[in-house]
Amino acid sequence: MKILYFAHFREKANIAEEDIDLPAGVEDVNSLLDWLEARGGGYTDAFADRNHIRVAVNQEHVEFDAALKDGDEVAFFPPMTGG
Amino acid sequence: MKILYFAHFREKANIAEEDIDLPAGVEDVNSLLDWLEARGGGYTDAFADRNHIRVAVNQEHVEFDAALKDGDEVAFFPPMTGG
Amino acid sequence: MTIRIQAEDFDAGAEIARISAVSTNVGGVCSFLGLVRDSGENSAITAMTLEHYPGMTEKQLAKIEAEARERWPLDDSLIIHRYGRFEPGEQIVLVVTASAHRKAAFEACEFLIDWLKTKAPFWKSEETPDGTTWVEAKAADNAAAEKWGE
Amino acid sequence: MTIRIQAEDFDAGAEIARISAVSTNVGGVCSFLGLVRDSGENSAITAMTLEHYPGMTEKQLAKIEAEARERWPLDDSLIIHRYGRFEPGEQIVLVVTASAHRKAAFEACEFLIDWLKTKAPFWKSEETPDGTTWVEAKAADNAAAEKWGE
Repeated sequence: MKILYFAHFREKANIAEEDIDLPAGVEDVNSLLDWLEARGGGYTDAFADRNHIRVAVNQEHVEFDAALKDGDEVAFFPPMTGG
Repeated sequence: MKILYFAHFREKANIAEEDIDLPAGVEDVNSLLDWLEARGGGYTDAFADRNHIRVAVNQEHVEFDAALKDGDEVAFFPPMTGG
Repeated sequence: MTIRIQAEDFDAGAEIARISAVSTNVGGVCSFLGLVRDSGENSAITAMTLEHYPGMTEKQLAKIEAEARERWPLDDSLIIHRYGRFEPGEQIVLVVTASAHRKAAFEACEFLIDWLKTKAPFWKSEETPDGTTWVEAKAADNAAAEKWGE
Repeated sequence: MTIRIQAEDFDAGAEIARISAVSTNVGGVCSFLGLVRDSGENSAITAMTLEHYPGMTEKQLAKIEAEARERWPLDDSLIIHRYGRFEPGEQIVLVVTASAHRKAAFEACEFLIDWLKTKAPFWKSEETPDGTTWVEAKAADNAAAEKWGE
Protein backbone atom coordinates (compact mmCIF):
# COMPACT_ATOMS: atom_id res chain seq x y z
CA MET A 1 0.00 0.00 0.00
CA LYS A 2 1.25 3.45 -0.92
CA ILE A 3 0.69 6.31 1.51
CA LEU A 4 1.07 9.96 0.46
CA TYR A 5 1.32 12.89 2.86
CA PHE A 6 0.55 16.46 1.75
CA ALA A 7 0.97 19.94 3.24
CA HIS A 8 1.35 19.93 7.04
CA PHE A 9 0.97 16.13 7.24
CA ARG A 10 4.13 15.80 5.14
CA GLU A 11 5.90 18.31 7.35
CA LYS A 12 4.84 16.79 10.67
CA ALA A 13 5.43 13.14 9.70
CA ASN A 14 8.53 14.31 7.81
CA ILE A 15 7.77 12.07 4.87
CA ALA A 16 6.10 12.63 1.48
CA GLU A 17 5.44 9.05 0.44
CA GLU A 18 6.01 5.51 1.65
CA ASP A 19 5.17 1.95 0.62
CA ILE A 20 4.02 -0.37 3.38
CA ASP A 21 2.41 -3.78 3.59
CA LEU A 22 -1.18 -3.49 4.80
CA PRO A 23 -0.69 -3.76 8.60
CA ALA A 24 -2.52 -6.51 10.47
CA GLY A 25 -5.90 -5.27 11.71
CA VAL A 26 -6.11 -2.35 9.30
CA GLU A 27 -9.38 -2.66 7.38
CA ASP A 28 -10.41 0.91 6.73
CA VAL A 29 -9.15 4.50 6.94
CA ASN A 30 -10.08 4.72 10.63
CA SER A 31 -7.92 1.77 11.59
CA LEU A 32 -5.06 3.02 9.38
CA LEU A 33 -5.22 6.35 11.22
CA ASP A 34 -5.06 4.48 14.56
CA TRP A 35 -2.03 2.55 13.31
CA LEU A 36 -0.27 5.72 12.05
CA GLU A 37 -0.97 7.60 15.28
CA ALA A 38 0.47 4.69 17.29
CA ARG A 39 3.77 4.90 15.40
CA GLY A 40 4.80 7.82 17.62
CA GLY A 41 6.84 10.95 16.91
CA GLY A 42 5.75 13.05 13.96
CA TYR A 43 3.04 10.56 13.00
CA THR A 44 1.35 10.87 16.38
CA ASP A 45 1.64 14.62 16.16
CA ALA A 46 0.11 14.64 12.67
CA PHE A 47 -2.75 12.21 13.23
CA ALA A 48 -3.85 12.70 16.85
CA ASP A 49 -6.40 15.37 15.92
CA ARG A 50 -8.77 13.89 13.34
CA ASN A 51 -10.82 17.05 12.78
CA HIS A 52 -8.99 18.50 9.84
CA ILE A 53 -7.85 15.34 8.12
CA ARG A 54 -9.06 14.70 4.58
CA VAL A 55 -8.33 11.41 2.86
CA ALA A 56 -8.35 10.08 -0.69
CA VAL A 57 -8.16 6.41 -1.68
CA ASN A 58 -6.99 5.77 -5.22
CA GLN A 59 -7.32 9.51 -5.88
CA GLU A 60 -10.98 9.72 -4.86
CA HIS A 61 -12.03 11.69 -1.79
CA VAL A 62 -13.54 9.24 0.77
CA GLU A 63 -14.84 9.15 4.35
CA PHE A 64 -12.94 7.49 7.23
CA ASP A 65 -15.08 4.33 7.04
CA ALA A 66 -13.82 3.56 3.50
CA ALA A 67 -12.40 0.02 3.25
CA LEU A 68 -8.72 -0.46 2.42
CA LYS A 69 -6.89 -3.29 0.71
CA ASP A 70 -3.26 -3.94 -0.15
CA GLY A 71 -2.22 -2.05 -3.31
CA ASP A 72 -4.39 0.98 -2.55
CA GLU A 73 -2.98 4.49 -2.84
CA VAL A 74 -3.99 6.41 0.29
CA ALA A 75 -3.38 10.15 0.65
CA PHE A 76 -3.75 12.36 3.72
CA PHE A 77 -4.15 16.12 3.46
CA PRO A 78 -5.84 19.13 5.07
CA PRO A 79 -8.92 20.87 3.57
CA MET A 80 -8.09 22.16 0.09
CA THR A 81 -7.09 25.78 -0.49
CA GLY A 82 -6.55 26.07 -4.24
CA GLY A 83 -7.79 28.63 -6.71
CA MET B 1 -34.97 72.63 -29.11
CA LYS B 2 -32.98 69.78 -30.62
CA ILE B 3 -34.76 66.49 -31.32
CA LEU B 4 -32.84 63.25 -31.99
CA TYR B 5 -34.36 60.08 -33.45
CA PHE B 6 -32.71 56.68 -33.02
CA ALA B 7 -33.21 53.18 -34.44
CA HIS B 8 -36.68 52.63 -35.93
CA PHE B 9 -37.83 56.15 -34.99
CA ARG B 10 -35.12 57.57 -37.26
CA GLU B 11 -36.17 55.19 -40.03
CA LYS B 12 -39.90 55.83 -39.74
CA ALA B 13 -39.66 59.62 -39.37
CA ASN B 14 -36.85 59.55 -41.95
CA ILE B 15 -34.78 62.03 -39.96
CA ALA B 16 -31.90 61.67 -37.48
CA GLU B 17 -31.90 65.11 -35.92
CA GLU B 18 -33.70 68.45 -36.21
CA ASP B 19 -33.77 71.85 -34.51
CA ILE B 20 -37.19 73.32 -33.84
CA ASP B 21 -38.57 76.20 -31.79
CA LEU B 22 -40.57 74.88 -28.85
CA PRO B 23 -44.07 74.62 -30.40
CA ALA B 24 -46.92 76.52 -28.76
CA GLY B 25 -48.68 74.35 -26.19
CA VAL B 26 -45.79 71.91 -25.77
CA GLU B 27 -44.89 71.78 -22.08
CA ASP B 28 -43.74 68.22 -21.53
CA VAL B 29 -42.81 65.04 -23.40
CA ASN B 30 -46.45 63.99 -23.67
CA SER B 31 -47.47 67.15 -25.47
CA LEU B 32 -44.37 67.00 -27.70
CA LEU B 33 -45.40 63.45 -28.68
CA ASP B 34 -48.91 64.71 -29.51
CA TRP B 35 -47.40 67.46 -31.65
CA LEU B 36 -45.05 65.05 -33.47
CA GLU B 37 -47.83 62.54 -34.09
CA ALA B 38 -50.02 65.32 -35.53
CA ARG B 39 -47.34 66.18 -38.12
CA GLY B 40 -48.51 63.24 -40.22
CA GLY B 41 -46.61 60.83 -42.48
CA GLY B 42 -43.63 59.06 -40.95
CA TYR B 43 -43.98 60.98 -37.69
CA THR B 44 -47.52 59.75 -37.17
CA ASP B 45 -46.39 56.24 -38.02
CA ALA B 46 -43.49 56.47 -35.54
CA PHE B 47 -45.30 58.06 -32.60
CA ALA B 48 -48.89 56.70 -32.74
CA ASP B 49 -48.05 53.72 -30.51
CA ARG B 50 -46.58 55.04 -27.26
CA ASN B 51 -45.87 51.63 -25.71
CA HIS B 52 -42.30 51.16 -26.82
CA ILE B 53 -41.10 54.74 -26.82
CA ARG B 54 -38.25 55.68 -24.52
CA VAL B 55 -37.19 59.30 -24.14
CA ALA B 56 -34.15 61.18 -22.83
CA VAL B 57 -34.02 64.90 -22.09
CA ASN B 58 -30.56 66.38 -22.01
CA GLN B 59 -29.16 62.84 -22.14
CA GLU B 60 -31.01 61.63 -19.05
CA HIS B 61 -33.71 59.00 -19.31
CA VAL B 62 -37.07 60.55 -18.23
CA GLU B 63 -40.77 59.72 -18.07
CA PHE B 64 -43.35 61.25 -20.43
CA ASP B 65 -44.44 63.82 -17.83
CA ALA B 66 -40.99 65.44 -17.81
CA ALA B 67 -41.20 69.20 -18.46
CA LEU B 68 -39.57 70.65 -21.58
CA LYS B 69 -38.15 74.06 -22.31
CA ASP B 70 -36.54 75.68 -25.33
CA GLY B 71 -32.90 74.64 -25.70
CA ASP B 72 -33.46 71.10 -24.41
CA GLU B 73 -32.02 68.13 -26.27
CA VAL B 74 -34.80 65.52 -26.58
CA ALA B 75 -34.13 62.02 -27.90
CA PHE B 76 -36.62 59.28 -28.85
CA PHE B 77 -35.61 55.64 -29.05
CA PRO B 78 -36.85 52.08 -28.45
CA PRO B 79 -35.84 49.97 -25.41
CA MET B 80 -32.07 49.53 -25.38
CA THR B 81 -30.45 46.39 -26.76
CA GLY B 82 -26.72 46.88 -26.20
CA GLY B 83 -24.12 44.58 -24.74
CA MET C 1 -11.79 53.18 -14.24
CA THR C 2 -11.98 53.36 -18.02
CA ILE C 3 -14.90 53.70 -20.42
CA ARG C 4 -14.39 53.53 -24.16
CA ILE C 5 -17.08 53.77 -26.83
CA GLN C 6 -15.42 53.13 -30.15
CA ALA C 7 -15.76 51.72 -33.65
CA GLU C 8 -12.31 50.09 -33.53
CA ASP C 9 -11.66 46.56 -32.34
CA PHE C 10 -9.85 46.01 -29.03
CA ASP C 11 -7.29 43.61 -27.53
CA ALA C 12 -9.12 41.91 -24.66
CA GLY C 13 -5.99 40.11 -23.42
CA ALA C 14 -3.96 43.32 -23.23
CA GLU C 15 -6.75 45.05 -21.28
CA ILE C 16 -7.02 42.17 -18.81
CA ALA C 17 -3.24 42.12 -18.37
CA ARG C 18 -3.18 45.87 -17.75
CA ILE C 19 -5.93 45.68 -15.12
CA SER C 20 -4.33 42.65 -13.44
CA ALA C 21 -1.23 44.75 -12.87
CA VAL C 22 -2.80 47.89 -11.37
CA SER C 23 -2.10 46.77 -7.81
CA THR C 24 -0.73 43.75 -5.94
CA ASN C 25 -3.92 43.99 -3.89
CA VAL C 26 -5.80 42.49 -6.85
CA GLY C 27 -6.61 38.84 -6.19
CA GLY C 28 -9.14 38.25 -8.94
CA VAL C 29 -9.94 39.70 -12.34
CA CYS C 30 -13.28 38.81 -13.89
CA SER C 31 -14.02 39.59 -17.52
CA PHE C 32 -16.87 39.22 -19.94
CA LEU C 33 -16.33 39.40 -23.67
CA GLY C 34 -19.43 39.67 -25.89
CA LEU C 35 -19.27 38.49 -29.50
CA VAL C 36 -21.58 38.52 -32.51
CA ARG C 37 -23.31 35.14 -32.88
CA ASP C 38 -24.38 33.74 -36.23
CA SER C 39 -27.73 32.51 -34.98
CA GLY C 40 -30.62 34.57 -33.65
CA GLU C 41 -34.01 33.60 -32.23
CA ASN C 42 -35.39 32.52 -35.58
CA SER C 43 -32.79 32.63 -38.31
CA ALA C 44 -29.16 32.89 -39.31
CA ILE C 45 -27.46 36.25 -38.76
CA THR C 46 -25.06 37.46 -41.42
CA ALA C 47 -24.22 40.79 -39.77
CA MET C 48 -25.21 43.06 -36.92
CA THR C 49 -25.16 46.84 -36.66
CA LEU C 50 -24.90 48.68 -33.35
CA GLU C 51 -26.11 52.25 -33.20
CA HIS C 52 -25.69 54.43 -30.12
CA TYR C 53 -26.41 57.91 -28.75
CA PRO C 54 -23.03 59.67 -28.54
CA GLY C 55 -22.73 61.74 -25.40
CA MET C 56 -25.53 60.03 -23.50
CA THR C 57 -23.76 56.67 -23.73
CA GLU C 58 -20.58 57.92 -22.06
CA LYS C 59 -22.61 59.74 -19.40
CA GLN C 60 -24.72 56.69 -18.58
CA LEU C 61 -21.75 54.35 -18.48
CA ALA C 62 -19.78 56.66 -16.20
CA LYS C 63 -22.76 56.73 -13.85
CA ILE C 64 -23.16 52.96 -13.72
CA GLU C 65 -19.46 52.38 -13.31
CA ALA C 66 -19.49 54.79 -10.34
CA GLU C 67 -22.38 52.81 -8.87
CA ALA C 68 -20.47 49.53 -9.26
CA ARG C 69 -17.49 51.05 -7.46
CA GLU C 70 -19.75 52.12 -4.63
CA ARG C 71 -21.36 48.69 -4.29
CA TRP C 72 -18.22 46.55 -4.58
CA PRO C 73 -14.60 47.09 -3.47
CA LEU C 74 -13.00 47.30 -6.91
CA ASP C 75 -9.38 48.09 -7.61
CA ASP C 76 -10.18 48.85 -11.22
CA SER C 77 -12.80 48.34 -13.91
CA LEU C 78 -13.14 48.75 -17.65
CA ILE C 79 -15.98 48.92 -20.14
CA ILE C 80 -15.33 48.94 -23.89
CA HIS C 81 -18.36 48.95 -26.18
CA ARG C 82 -18.12 49.13 -29.95
CA TYR C 83 -20.58 50.58 -32.47
CA GLY C 84 -20.84 50.01 -36.22
CA ARG C 85 -21.42 46.98 -38.40
CA PHE C 86 -20.01 43.60 -37.39
CA GLU C 87 -19.94 40.06 -38.67
CA PRO C 88 -20.32 36.84 -36.63
CA GLY C 89 -17.33 36.18 -34.39
CA GLU C 90 -16.44 39.86 -34.01
CA GLN C 91 -15.98 41.39 -30.55
CA ILE C 92 -18.67 43.86 -29.41
CA VAL C 93 -18.20 44.49 -25.72
CA LEU C 94 -15.67 43.90 -22.94
CA VAL C 95 -16.21 44.35 -19.22
CA VAL C 96 -13.33 43.76 -16.80
CA THR C 97 -13.39 44.10 -13.00
CA ALA C 98 -10.55 43.65 -10.51
CA SER C 99 -10.90 43.17 -6.77
CA ALA C 100 -9.13 41.65 -3.79
CA HIS C 101 -11.84 38.99 -3.70
CA ARG C 102 -13.40 36.97 -6.47
CA LYS C 103 -17.03 37.35 -5.41
CA ALA C 104 -16.86 41.14 -5.75
CA ALA C 105 -15.16 40.85 -9.15
CA PHE C 106 -17.81 38.41 -10.45
CA GLU C 107 -20.78 40.35 -9.13
CA ALA C 108 -19.58 43.74 -10.35
CA CYS C 109 -18.78 42.33 -13.81
CA GLU C 110 -22.21 40.72 -14.15
CA PHE C 111 -23.90 43.87 -12.83
CA LEU C 112 -22.15 46.02 -15.45
CA ILE C 113 -22.99 43.77 -18.38
CA ASP C 114 -26.60 43.28 -17.23
CA TRP C 115 -26.93 47.03 -16.99
CA LEU C 116 -25.31 47.64 -20.39
CA LYS C 117 -27.78 45.27 -22.03
CA THR C 118 -30.83 47.19 -20.89
CA LYS C 119 -29.94 50.75 -19.93
CA ALA C 120 -27.07 51.98 -22.08
CA PRO C 121 -28.36 53.70 -25.24
CA PHE C 122 -27.34 51.11 -27.82
CA TRP C 123 -29.61 49.55 -30.43
CA LYS C 124 -28.89 46.47 -32.49
CA SER C 125 -30.19 45.54 -35.90
CA GLU C 126 -29.58 42.13 -37.43
CA GLU C 127 -29.14 41.21 -41.06
CA THR C 128 -30.60 37.83 -41.94
CA PRO C 129 -31.47 36.17 -45.26
CA ASP C 130 -35.01 37.57 -44.70
CA GLY C 131 -33.84 41.18 -44.33
CA THR C 132 -32.72 43.58 -41.64
CA THR C 133 -34.66 43.94 -38.40
CA TRP C 134 -34.24 45.80 -35.15
CA VAL C 135 -33.55 43.47 -32.23
CA GLU C 136 -36.29 43.61 -29.62
CA ALA C 137 -35.49 44.02 -25.95
CA LYS C 138 -35.55 40.68 -24.14
CA ALA C 139 -37.61 40.09 -21.00
CA ALA C 140 -34.76 37.93 -19.66
CA ASP C 141 -32.34 40.85 -19.98
CA ASN C 142 -34.70 43.17 -18.14
CA ALA C 143 -35.14 40.61 -15.37
CA ALA C 144 -31.34 40.22 -15.12
CA ALA C 145 -30.88 43.99 -14.76
CA GLU C 146 -33.73 44.32 -12.28
CA LYS C 147 -32.29 41.76 -9.88
CA TRP C 148 -29.62 44.33 -8.94
CA GLY C 149 -32.27 46.81 -7.70
CA GLU C 150 -32.10 50.51 -8.41
CA MET D 1 -12.49 21.41 -22.91
CA THR D 2 -8.97 21.82 -21.63
CA ILE D 3 -7.38 21.25 -18.23
CA ARG D 4 -3.79 22.17 -17.56
CA ILE D 5 -1.92 21.75 -14.28
CA GLN D 6 1.48 23.33 -14.74
CA ALA D 7 4.37 25.19 -13.13
CA GLU D 8 4.77 27.53 -16.13
CA ASP D 9 3.02 30.85 -16.50
CA PHE D 10 0.24 31.24 -19.08
CA ASP D 11 -1.05 33.85 -21.53
CA ALA D 12 -4.61 34.57 -20.39
CA GLY D 13 -5.36 36.81 -23.38
CA ALA D 14 -4.29 34.16 -25.89
CA GLU D 15 -6.44 31.54 -24.15
CA ILE D 16 -9.50 33.81 -24.14
CA ALA D 17 -8.95 34.65 -27.82
CA ARG D 18 -8.67 30.96 -28.69
CA ILE D 19 -11.88 30.07 -26.87
CA SER D 20 -13.74 33.04 -28.36
CA ALA D 21 -13.00 31.64 -31.79
CA VAL D 22 -14.10 28.01 -31.30
CA SER D 23 -17.51 28.65 -32.82
CA THR D 24 -19.60 31.52 -34.16
CA ASN D 25 -22.30 30.23 -31.82
CA VAL D 26 -20.33 31.74 -28.91
CA GLY D 27 -22.01 34.95 -27.73
CA GLY D 28 -20.20 35.40 -24.43
CA VAL D 29 -16.88 34.42 -22.90
CA CYS D 30 -16.49 34.77 -19.15
CA SER D 31 -13.10 34.47 -17.52
CA PHE D 32 -11.64 34.59 -14.04
CA LEU D 33 -7.95 35.18 -13.48
CA GLY D 34 -6.60 34.58 -9.95
CA LEU D 35 -3.45 36.37 -8.83
CA VAL D 36 -1.20 36.32 -5.76
CA ARG D 37 -2.06 39.22 -3.44
CA ASP D 38 0.49 40.90 -1.22
CA SER D 39 -1.81 41.10 1.79
CA GLY D 40 -3.35 38.27 3.75
CA GLU D 41 -5.78 38.20 6.67
CA ASN D 42 -3.23 39.48 9.14
CA SER D 43 0.02 40.42 7.51
CA ALA D 44 1.96 41.15 4.34
CA ILE D 45 2.65 38.22 2.03
CA THR D 46 6.02 38.07 0.35
CA ALA D 47 5.45 34.79 -1.49
CA MET D 48 3.04 31.89 -1.80
CA THR D 49 3.66 28.22 -2.56
CA LEU D 50 1.06 25.97 -4.12
CA GLU D 51 1.41 22.24 -3.63
CA HIS D 52 -0.87 19.71 -5.31
CA TYR D 53 -1.55 15.99 -5.65
CA PRO D 54 -0.47 15.03 -9.18
CA GLY D 55 -2.88 12.59 -10.77
CA MET D 56 -5.77 13.27 -8.41
CA THR D 57 -5.87 16.94 -9.44
CA GLU D 58 -6.33 16.18 -13.13
CA LYS D 59 -8.93 13.51 -12.32
CA GLN D 60 -10.95 15.82 -10.08
CA LEU D 61 -10.80 18.73 -12.49
CA ALA D 62 -11.93 16.56 -15.42
CA LYS D 63 -14.87 15.43 -13.32
CA ILE D 64 -15.97 18.91 -12.34
CA GLU D 65 -15.54 20.25 -15.86
CA ALA D 66 -17.79 17.42 -17.11
CA GLU D 67 -20.35 18.41 -14.49
CA ALA D 68 -20.24 22.06 -15.60
CA ARG D 69 -20.83 20.99 -19.22
CA GLU D 70 -23.82 18.96 -18.12
CA ARG D 71 -25.34 21.81 -16.12
CA TRP D 72 -24.74 24.63 -18.62
CA PRO D 73 -24.73 24.75 -22.44
CA LEU D 74 -21.04 25.50 -22.94
CA ASP D 75 -19.27 25.68 -26.28
CA ASP D 76 -15.90 25.40 -24.57
CA SER D 77 -14.16 25.74 -21.23
CA LEU D 78 -10.66 25.93 -19.86
CA ILE D 79 -9.00 25.53 -16.48
CA ILE D 80 -5.33 26.30 -15.97
CA HIS D 81 -3.94 25.99 -12.44
CA ARG D 82 -0.29 26.50 -11.59
CA TYR D 83 1.76 24.98 -8.78
CA GLY D 84 5.09 26.10 -7.31
CA ARG D 85 6.30 29.25 -5.59
CA PHE D 86 4.94 32.64 -6.64
CA GLU D 87 5.36 36.28 -5.72
CA PRO D 88 2.61 38.90 -5.43
CA GLY D 89 1.13 39.85 -8.79
CA GLU D 90 1.83 36.47 -10.38
CA GLN D 91 -0.95 34.52 -12.09
CA ILE D 92 -2.15 31.34 -10.34
CA VAL D 93 -5.36 30.23 -11.98
CA LEU D 94 -7.45 30.90 -15.08
CA VAL D 95 -10.98 29.70 -15.76
CA VAL D 96 -12.66 30.51 -19.08
CA THR D 97 -16.15 29.52 -20.22
CA ALA D 98 -17.86 30.17 -23.55
CA SER D 99 -21.56 29.93 -24.25
CA ALA D 100 -24.25 31.26 -26.56
CA HIS D 101 -25.65 33.17 -23.59
CA ARG D 102 -23.91 35.23 -20.94
CA LYS D 103 -25.75 33.86 -17.91
CA ALA D 104 -24.52 30.32 -18.63
CA ALA D 105 -20.96 31.58 -19.16
CA PHE D 106 -20.97 33.53 -15.87
CA GLU D 107 -22.54 30.76 -13.80
CA ALA D 108 -20.31 28.00 -15.14
CA CYS D 109 -17.18 30.13 -14.61
CA GLU D 110 -18.10 30.95 -11.02
CA PHE D 111 -19.07 27.32 -10.36
CA LEU D 112 -15.67 26.10 -11.59
CA ILE D 113 -13.64 28.55 -9.54
CA ASP D 114 -15.77 28.00 -6.41
CA TRP D 115 -15.21 24.30 -6.80
CA LEU D 116 -11.46 24.66 -7.43
CA LYS D 117 -11.10 26.66 -4.22
CA THR D 118 -12.53 23.91 -2.02
CA LYS D 119 -12.38 20.55 -3.74
CA ALA D 120 -9.34 20.39 -6.01
CA PRO D 121 -6.31 18.99 -4.14
CA PHE D 122 -4.21 22.15 -3.88
CA TRP D 123 -2.72 23.58 -0.71
CA LYS D 124 -1.30 27.03 -0.24
CA SER D 125 1.37 28.21 2.15
CA GLU D 126 2.18 31.87 2.60
CA GLU D 127 5.50 33.48 3.43
CA THR D 128 5.19 36.53 5.64
CA PRO D 129 7.71 38.49 7.72
CA ASP D 130 6.59 36.25 10.65
CA GLY D 131 7.36 33.00 8.85
CA THR D 132 5.65 30.50 6.58
CA THR D 133 2.20 29.16 7.36
CA TRP D 134 -0.34 26.91 5.67
CA VAL D 135 -3.42 28.80 4.57
CA GLU D 136 -6.54 27.60 6.32
CA ALA D 137 -9.69 26.78 4.40
CA LYS D 138 -12.16 29.66 4.49
CA ALA D 139 -15.77 29.22 5.60
CA ALA D 140 -16.78 31.70 2.88
CA ASP D 141 -15.19 29.51 0.21
CA ASN D 142 -17.02 26.44 1.48
CA ALA D 143 -20.30 28.33 1.50
CA ALA D 144 -19.66 29.52 -2.06
CA ALA D 145 -19.04 25.96 -3.26
CA GLU D 146 -22.03 24.57 -1.38
CA LYS D 147 -24.47 26.95 -3.02
CA TRP D 148 -24.09 24.93 -6.25
CA GLY D 149 -25.36 21.74 -4.53
CA GLU D 150 -23.83 18.35 -5.11
